[in-house]
Amino acid sequence: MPTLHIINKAPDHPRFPACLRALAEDDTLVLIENAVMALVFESLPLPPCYALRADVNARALSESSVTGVKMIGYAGLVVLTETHQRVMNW
Amino acid sequence: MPTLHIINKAPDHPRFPACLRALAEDDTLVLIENAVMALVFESLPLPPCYALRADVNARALSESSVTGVKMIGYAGLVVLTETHQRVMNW
Amino acid sequence: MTRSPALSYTLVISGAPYTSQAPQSALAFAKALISGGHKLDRVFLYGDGVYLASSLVTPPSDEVNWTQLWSEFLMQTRTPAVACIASALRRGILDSAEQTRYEQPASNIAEPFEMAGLGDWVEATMTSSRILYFLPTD
Amino acid sequence: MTRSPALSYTLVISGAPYTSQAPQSALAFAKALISGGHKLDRVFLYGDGVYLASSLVTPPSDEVNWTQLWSEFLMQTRTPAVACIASALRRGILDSAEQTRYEQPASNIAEPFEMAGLGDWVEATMTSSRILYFLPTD
Amino acid sequence: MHTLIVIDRLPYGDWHGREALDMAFSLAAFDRPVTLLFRGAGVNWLRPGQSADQLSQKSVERNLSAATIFGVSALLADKAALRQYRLSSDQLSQSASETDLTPAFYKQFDAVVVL
Amino acid sequence: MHTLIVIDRLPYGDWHGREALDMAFSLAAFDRPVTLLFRGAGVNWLRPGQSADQLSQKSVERNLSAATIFGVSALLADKAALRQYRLSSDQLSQSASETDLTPAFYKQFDAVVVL
Repeated sequence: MPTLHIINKAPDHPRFPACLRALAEDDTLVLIENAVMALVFESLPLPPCYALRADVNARALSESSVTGVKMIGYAGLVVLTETHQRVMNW
Repeated sequence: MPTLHIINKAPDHPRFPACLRALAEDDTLVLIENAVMALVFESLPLPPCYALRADVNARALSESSVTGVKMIGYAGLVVLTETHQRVMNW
Repeated sequence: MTRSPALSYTLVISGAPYTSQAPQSALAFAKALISGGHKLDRVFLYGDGVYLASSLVTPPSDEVNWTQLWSEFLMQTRTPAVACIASALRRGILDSAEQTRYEQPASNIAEPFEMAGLGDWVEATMTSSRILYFLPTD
Repeated sequence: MTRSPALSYTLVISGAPYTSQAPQSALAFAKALISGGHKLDRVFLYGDGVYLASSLVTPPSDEVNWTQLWSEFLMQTRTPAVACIASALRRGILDSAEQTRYEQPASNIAEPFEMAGLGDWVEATMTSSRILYFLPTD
Repeated sequence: MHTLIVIDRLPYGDWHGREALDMAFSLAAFDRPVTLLFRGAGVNWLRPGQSADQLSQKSVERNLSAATIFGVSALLADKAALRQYRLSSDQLSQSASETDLTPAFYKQFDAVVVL
Repeated sequence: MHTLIVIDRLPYGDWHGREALDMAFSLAAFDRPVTLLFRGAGVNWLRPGQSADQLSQKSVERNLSAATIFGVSALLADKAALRQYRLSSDQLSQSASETDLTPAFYKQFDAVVVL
């Protein structure tokens, strides 16, 4: 059963790598709040994931199109919680 | 003029390596609160420094004698602030 | 696209206003889940999240008042909202019952938040379809 | 060992009780500096540190009440203590003047803390021999 | 429904871990299955000989020793983190067992909570 | 006495940076020399094109653009961090200049403050 992982921590926070190590093949990762900085953080390779648009725009990252990262809104985040019975917040 | 650096962040906090990089030859480093964990943290080599005894004892590290680390109490911390005109809190 | 049947959510907020984005992210999510046709069972404030329930927050006129926005939303949607009593008391958020019990000079819990214990959270884990945690920034 | 002449200190606390050790570390340091023959000019609460000045904190009987311990220490030593007004208002810590000004139902600032602006901190940087910052844990 | 409560912060620096423990104990009090995981810096909660009176705090060691008595199913420790903090599993208080934190590990639990 | 105010956290996730900025502006208002340093994740405060209305926050870019007008001597950016966050110095808003953060760098200032 796929898990939805929602992380709000900056990529240099110790919990960020712990989250990446917990991702199974069929899991889904969403970056919210400070976590969206991972889109431009050299030291941490990012798997395919979603990023919350409001947080991306605030931090001026919308031009940083990264292969495999899809922008979503809060409505899109709700839809992801519909399709995943297990949700882990990091 | 030597600087007294007082850090309270855990060794896995991004500010810890930033603090170590800012240490000049003649500066003094004091670990307080969560920073005392650096006494046993493999991934970060620690220069000679002081550690606050109350925090070391709480976290059960008193047996972890580390070469170059001296234990001090709050009175000792005051003395260090007497002998250093510049104090940086991290 | 077939949308799933209506789900029920509990949102736990454990980050404080200003010190985190938890109140803001949680409110945007709460509004979106309701627009999405789902039910918001309850909002549970835990740890530093209880600061959101302080009736005395007075931000500058050009800043948002998260306590007020949440109060309005909870009352409009008739959503039960709980501040964990142990977290609240330690952080200086009291309702009139606790004010009286502990002989404190005032109470400061915002409407419509009520004090309750972790039992409410345990019940949420058993009854809501989804439970999300809006956490501190660090 | 020759001790240095008496110095004057300002302590800034920007971490909250429970969420950090700042109030505890700062109090232990404050007591030690006074025992060491130095002067404590003032204590300045900034950011989340203002939560220390909440008169409504009600910890369990087997836990320490940092607000009370600090109040007692400040009054015993006649140390001026300031909560930064901008930080305090936003976080729901009010004195009676602000309660009146903003028509709030109560005030909750603990004795002997007073509200003031960052100007007090700027002055401290110019007049105290040493200024130390007791910070959040993260 | 089996819940995993995760503690990944150091003891004594803040209240998050104690509040996570309260969640675990509440689940146990209501007879809900719950396991405690100490991950990353959190493994240091299991270090024996903690003496926190000088910080005016109660030792978390004491809180933890009641865990299994009160119904927490197991205490688990992140194996990699034990190495990182120079802790060997025979040193651990509270009869915690070490575990590897693979994706499959987390999948065993219906809910995972960290503060 | 020249003070260095350091911001090393991301914008928008918390209020520390804004409160550090208030300190810098207060020093400037009292004609005290002050320099702002953006270190580590803090370099992202200098990214142009921030649009924070959807977070119900004011853009910190606007706050910063007033810095030198109000008397802050200089805005400096941690060179290594700029690389780490894929920012080039010509991209930076606010005419910030990049700097290496050696021990000698900090010694230039009489006081260094970070929240």
